[in-house]
Amino acid sequence: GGGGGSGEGDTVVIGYTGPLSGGGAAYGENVKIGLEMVIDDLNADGVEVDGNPVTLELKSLDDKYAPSTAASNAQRLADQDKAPVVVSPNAGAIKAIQQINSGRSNFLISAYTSDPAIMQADNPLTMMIPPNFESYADEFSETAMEHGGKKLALLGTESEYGQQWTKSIKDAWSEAGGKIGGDNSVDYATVSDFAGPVSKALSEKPDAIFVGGPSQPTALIMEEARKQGFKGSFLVMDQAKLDEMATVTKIDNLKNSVGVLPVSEYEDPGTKDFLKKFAEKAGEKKVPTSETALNYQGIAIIAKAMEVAGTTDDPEKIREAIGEALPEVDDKYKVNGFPDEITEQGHLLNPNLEATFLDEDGKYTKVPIEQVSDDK
Amino acid sequence: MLTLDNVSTGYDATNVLHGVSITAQPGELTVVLGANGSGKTTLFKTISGLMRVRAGSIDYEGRQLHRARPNAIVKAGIAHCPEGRHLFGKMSVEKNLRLGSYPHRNSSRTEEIYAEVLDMFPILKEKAKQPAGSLSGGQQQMVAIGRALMSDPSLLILDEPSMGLAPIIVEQVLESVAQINRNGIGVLLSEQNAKASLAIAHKGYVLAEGRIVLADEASRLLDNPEVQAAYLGL
Amino acid sequence: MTLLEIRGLGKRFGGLDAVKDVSLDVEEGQITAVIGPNGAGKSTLFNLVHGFYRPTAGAISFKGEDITHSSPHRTVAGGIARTFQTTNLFDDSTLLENVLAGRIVRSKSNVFDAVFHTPRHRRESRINEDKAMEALEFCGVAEYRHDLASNVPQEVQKRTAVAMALATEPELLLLDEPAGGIPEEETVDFGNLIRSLPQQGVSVLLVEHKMTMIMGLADTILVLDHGQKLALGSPAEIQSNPDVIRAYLGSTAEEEN
Amino acid sequence: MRPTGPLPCLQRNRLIMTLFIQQLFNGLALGGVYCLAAIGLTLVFGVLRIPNLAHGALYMLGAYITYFFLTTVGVPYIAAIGIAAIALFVVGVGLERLVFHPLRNSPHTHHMIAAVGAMFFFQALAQAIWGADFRRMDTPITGGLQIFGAEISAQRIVIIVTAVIVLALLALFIKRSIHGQTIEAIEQDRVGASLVGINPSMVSMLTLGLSALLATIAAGLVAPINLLSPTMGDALNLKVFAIIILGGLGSLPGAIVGGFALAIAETMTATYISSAVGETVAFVVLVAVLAIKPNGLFTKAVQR
Amino acid sequence: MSPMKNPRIIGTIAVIILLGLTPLAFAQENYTMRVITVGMCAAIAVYGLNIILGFTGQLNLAQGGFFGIGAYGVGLLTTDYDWSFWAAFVASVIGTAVIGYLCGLLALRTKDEYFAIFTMAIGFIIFLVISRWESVTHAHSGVNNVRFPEGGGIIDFESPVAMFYLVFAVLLVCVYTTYAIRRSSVGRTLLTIRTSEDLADAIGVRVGFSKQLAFAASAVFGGVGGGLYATVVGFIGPDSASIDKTFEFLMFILVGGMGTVAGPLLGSMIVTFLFELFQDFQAYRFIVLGPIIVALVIFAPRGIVGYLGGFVDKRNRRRRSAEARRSEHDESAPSDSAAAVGTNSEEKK
Ligand SMILES: Nc1ncnc2c1ncn2[C@@H]1O[C@H](COP(=O)(O)OP(=O)(O)OP(=O)(O)O)[C@@H](O)[C@H]1O
Ligand SMILES: Nc1ncnc2c1ncn2[C@@H]1O[C@H](COP(=O)(O)OP(=O)(O)OP(=O)(O)O)[C@@H](O)[C@H]1O
Ligand SMILES: CC(C)C[C@H](N)C(=O)O
Ligand SMILES: [Mg+2]
Ligand SMILES: [Mg+2]
Repeated sequence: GGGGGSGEGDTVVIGYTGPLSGGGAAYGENVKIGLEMVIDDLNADGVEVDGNPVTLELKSLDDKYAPSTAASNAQRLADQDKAPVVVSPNAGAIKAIQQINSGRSNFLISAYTSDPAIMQADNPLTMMIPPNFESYADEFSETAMEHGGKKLALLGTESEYGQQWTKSIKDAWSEAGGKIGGDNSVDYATVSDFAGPVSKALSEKPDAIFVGGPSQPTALIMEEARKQGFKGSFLVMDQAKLDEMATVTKIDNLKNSVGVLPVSEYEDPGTKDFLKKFAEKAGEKKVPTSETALNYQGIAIIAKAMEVAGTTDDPEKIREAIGEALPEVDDKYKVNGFPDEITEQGHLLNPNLEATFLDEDGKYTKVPIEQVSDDK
Repeated sequence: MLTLDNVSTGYDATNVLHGVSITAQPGELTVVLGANGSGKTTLFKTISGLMRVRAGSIDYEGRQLHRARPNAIVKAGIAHCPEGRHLFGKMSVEKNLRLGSYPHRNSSRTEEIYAEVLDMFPILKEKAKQPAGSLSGGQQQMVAIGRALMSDPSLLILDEPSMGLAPIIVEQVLESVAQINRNGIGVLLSEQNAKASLAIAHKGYVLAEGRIVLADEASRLLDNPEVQAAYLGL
Repeated sequence: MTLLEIRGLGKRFGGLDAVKDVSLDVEEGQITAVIGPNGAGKSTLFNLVHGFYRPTAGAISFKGEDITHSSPHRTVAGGIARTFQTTNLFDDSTLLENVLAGRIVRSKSNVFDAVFHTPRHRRESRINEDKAMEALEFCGVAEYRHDLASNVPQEVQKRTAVAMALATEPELLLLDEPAGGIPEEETVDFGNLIRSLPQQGVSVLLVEHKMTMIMGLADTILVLDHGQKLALGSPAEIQSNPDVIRAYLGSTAEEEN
Repeated sequence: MRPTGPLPCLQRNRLIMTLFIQQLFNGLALGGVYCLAAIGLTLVFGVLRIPNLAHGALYMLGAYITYFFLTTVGVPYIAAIGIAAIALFVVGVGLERLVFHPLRNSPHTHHMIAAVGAMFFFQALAQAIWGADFRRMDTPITGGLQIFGAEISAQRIVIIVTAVIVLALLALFIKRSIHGQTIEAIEQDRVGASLVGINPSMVSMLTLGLSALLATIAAGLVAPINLLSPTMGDALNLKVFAIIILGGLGSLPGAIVGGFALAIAETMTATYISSAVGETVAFVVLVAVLAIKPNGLFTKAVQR
Repeated sequence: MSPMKNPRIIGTIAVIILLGLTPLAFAQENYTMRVITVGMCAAIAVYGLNIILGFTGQLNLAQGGFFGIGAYGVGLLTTDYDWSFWAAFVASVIGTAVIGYLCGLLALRTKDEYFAIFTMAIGFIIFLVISRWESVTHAHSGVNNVRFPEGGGIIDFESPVAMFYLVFAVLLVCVYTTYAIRRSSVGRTLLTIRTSEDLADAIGVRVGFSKQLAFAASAVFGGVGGGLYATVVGFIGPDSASIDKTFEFLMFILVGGMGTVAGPLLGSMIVTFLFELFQDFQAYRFIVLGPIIVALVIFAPRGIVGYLGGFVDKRNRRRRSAEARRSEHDESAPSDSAAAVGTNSEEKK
């Protein structure tokens, strides 16, 4: 950990490159809030590495969602700010950063994506935070089929991530004996009016629709589908959060949907406090999402791993220490399905993963999820 | 009356006009002579506001014009038919002409002048609906003169109006200019054909390298041996 | 020998016959003039010969070869150059660069020659510079060669336009009002320049409204009116032709004599 | 649960018909959105020939200011649009003064890049003020119509109707009124325009102001069917350029036809081929049309 | 004047030498090396834009698309098809040339604004194809682990310095080609088209054909830049073909100076570093950068090189035209009869 000690001890920079402007800015901001919160909390509690007090400092750069910019940023954070860890919240960017993070430059990627492709790169310095999205497909299909019927329409977003999701839902649905209409995926960010794509999806008279992209446009699509008379159930991709969607559309439009569990529904030891702090920081109106919560958790884990490894500037050692550090993390940092193991490839796993079903009464029912392996 | 007092102006760093002073009496026809590049066009552009006055002043009927924009100057009654025409190539001849009346667009005189212009250049009647850019060079020159007239000016600046016109039309144009002038409109003219222009003018100036070197009654200039040698080919 | 042969040439724009059934022979070593009222079709005729416009009727041949439908760059390569009615130069280039542009059509070297600086390229560059200077000197504007085209007086521009056309090594030069904008009294020198062209092996087809100049220069004059031939003959014949006087010359005709 | 057995032939035909009609109306509504967004741009690009790539950003800013007055201040919908339109008029005038006026004698390239700079600025500004989160704007225009079994919301009908009316009025204005002609005159010859007494600066200023104002009206009407975000203008930007080029620069009827044609082509290919093709089709149509008619469909009559 | 005395050439050479020496200072700074190397890849594409836009005056907005084709050609061939870098590079450059030529065939039927928007549409279609044709391009997943150039056991291109010099060498070729074109009749041909197509036509320039070649050449440069970019960054996504790339290139060329030899290089480097410099302001950097871009365009409309070169040219011209005039007047007997014409009013009186 370079960055010259300021009396108290060393300053360690936690690097972050994410979309802070452009279409993904809201998403990138959510991640950033989590990082700011955890660094404030950690500094307040005090981090001690190898007997020295360490101050953490967040340094954020904007990559506008462009992988090559993200890689430049990461390189800069590692080179100039000596950041041992760089957080990146999207699969494309992570893949680009994986080209440079082990070898000449060494730094740990704190990877916030549920795309298992990043684990298949066998990068020794990647820590993947969220659950593998492929885990959801089976239970989502089962639940939706139960509440709707056998015929599925696909209406996810056209991002890389959306495409991967669509693929995995497709497989799971057919395996469960369902029928699938054509793929109506559209790019949520460039569509001016969702009515057309929704009409098309509905023309196949589906019993269930797979949707998902950023929460707000996803909510709009569901609203449009309900308006056009759709009565079946929704499968909602993990990028969209049901509670966040409820801020732009009536909850009635969202009912009968299976999706990821809202942060507020978690029962981890630190969740309540986290919610309170979040409201203080971001305002009552803003809904905390897993972008914020999981990254909050993630950096807490890395900080503990630094303590365990006794180093702030050797990413390999820090990575190795994560497994050992997990059980030692203070309860207050356990907020969103805290993991109890890290796989060999670097994936944090929580044994009791749960999703949710929003029923006709507007109540969240938990749906246990069985996790799948990251290998293809 | 138009008065230029010690006007200097130019392009980039260099001045083209050096302290030019001239006057044009209302209703009179004033001609400016000078060799190629002596600054006639620059002088006219300065009067009509297309170029910034660097020193000196311009006064028209009691109004200071040397800071005014071209559109204000047209409104004040000075119309400029420029070298190079500057027509609206894709618009019809009629629209070009009618845009000429823009400063007084609601005036009842518009139709009257429009008819006069078509009288002066009958060919334009035939071409009224054609894009100005498709006209022959000479026809375009007629549109340019007509457009300037459409603003119902009290002073008309004509920069080489006969350029590119057939001899017979040159004659007609100079005749028309004289006619316009007889109708009470002041004219400031530069013309290749010095003899013919001096013949219809009241007063003349000779410009050389951006300075006025001679100023006199037109008839006296016609008799001036220096002028005869330089501009009248005698 | 007949250099350029125009037979029954016609061009319609919409409902208008800009040029109609025009025939003309341009003889080698001569200056042939085309005159006529504004809109008579003179510039259109030039545009047809040069390949800018496609004729709607008739045929054109140059040195016995049919060029009716040839495109401008072929025509220029074949030996016909032109200038435009409104002076047309590359304004933000120097005069030398302008005239060098006229050499393009005679240049054989390509990008590879330029990149590898081949002997051919070097030889050609030298020849081009020489020819361009020659043309500038011939037109009497060599001293301005390093000035920007937009900064020189009109007459120099007009002369440069001629130099640029000459740099393409034409056998026939089409001049559309080359002396437009030059005071009549000053056109004598310009006339001399044009008169010297045939001795250099360049025949001339000329449009001009300045009668003093035309009458002194032309060997043959074609008079157009409404796109059609009104008269064809020597200057003396034309000057006294009552039709021409009525349609075109007006009273100036008498004055001149 | 609905019956899942094979549908009787008749009923299937009706379903196919309904889908077609529904998508036709969806296409029309989308066309309305495109046209509305294109209106301001047609003035500035089609007539003044300034490729204002910041147009989408003005549209976005218009939406946010409408949202601000509607939600934060609490004025009624129509009034909020009105106030925002006036505010954007000022922004448009400022843009002309500060960016396009100094560039009046420069080639398009300069305008384009300067406009990109302005677009970056507006987006960053909006994000600084309103944050990156999506916002939703509510509209008092609710309900909808059922036409041959197709659902179409009242808001979308308002969009279609407004688009056609505003474009038609604008066409009339340009063709008939002397003010419209002054805009054309300036594009064709600035010097000539000032010599006939037009003040080119003033007209350019008003034109840009007007275009920003129209963009705001468009945004105020369209935003309720989608979301507000600092980048909401991006999606429309390129398409809108395609539309007015397709119709023929300066041709307002062309802009109407182009807008609706592209929108319907887009909806229909998305329905009957695939959504990826639907997204591309607008540009493919543009390329195909220009390859055949290099000056657009409705080249101005005078250009001949 | 001998090239060695021309301040513009001296300036250009100085910039190039300086650039060539940067690895000495920054070899250990991966970040700086990366930014410079990526910037040079962009500069190569910008040299292409310089040919079609700077020299020929046609606003080609498909350059980002061609860059993307080059990048994806190398990316896909070296990964999915396991070609060697060099084979893939050559193939994708040829591919870009063919696609560029065909696009030019269509695009050049249009003019001015139509051409600009037409090419923008082409660029956007290329982008859409890359980002949607999943089975071939992997769409948004991008292409991972693009191969390094094979050094044949002599050079190890995995070293950033070696990679730097590879790109640098290609860049040098571009600069020299630009210089050679500019000085030759080929450059003159393109410049005449830029100023006036009609006039160019009149002096026998094959306008259509020349534009066609210029367009294809510009696409090729785009492909070369893209191909190198792919191997430099190792991972490429659809953003490498986006319309934003085109506008970035435009910004580079405008800031550097259109139609100049050193402009594209200087512009690319300066703007790239300007953007990196302002990274610290994150989302708010464009509140400052936007106006800076506008100001650059307004106050240095001919770009940095154009701006500096303007002084040099003017001084040169003044000196040379004075010289020309002097020598002309010294020679008492100018060549030909008519040439003795005094164009100076003084002499005439
Ligand atoms: N745009 C310009 N930039 C620089 N110098 C110019 C410009 N226009 C004209 N000049 C110069 O200014 C001087 C005066 O030109 P001006 O056109 O006023 O002369 P003129 O008397 O009208 O000549 P002509 O009879 O050729 O029309 C000339 O030396 C000319 O070279
Ligand atoms: N592109 C065109 N479209 C329509 N009409 C045209 C076009 N070009 C020329 N004309 C018409 O054809 C006629 C002949 O024009 P042209 O330019 O050949 O005349 P000109 O003899 O050169 O006249 P001037 O002496 O005035 O230059 C004119 O009436 C003109 O309006
Ligand atoms: C929901 C997020 C984990 C998805 C993110 N946009 C990604 O690319 O991986
Ligand atoms: Mg003049
Ligand atoms: Mg003519």
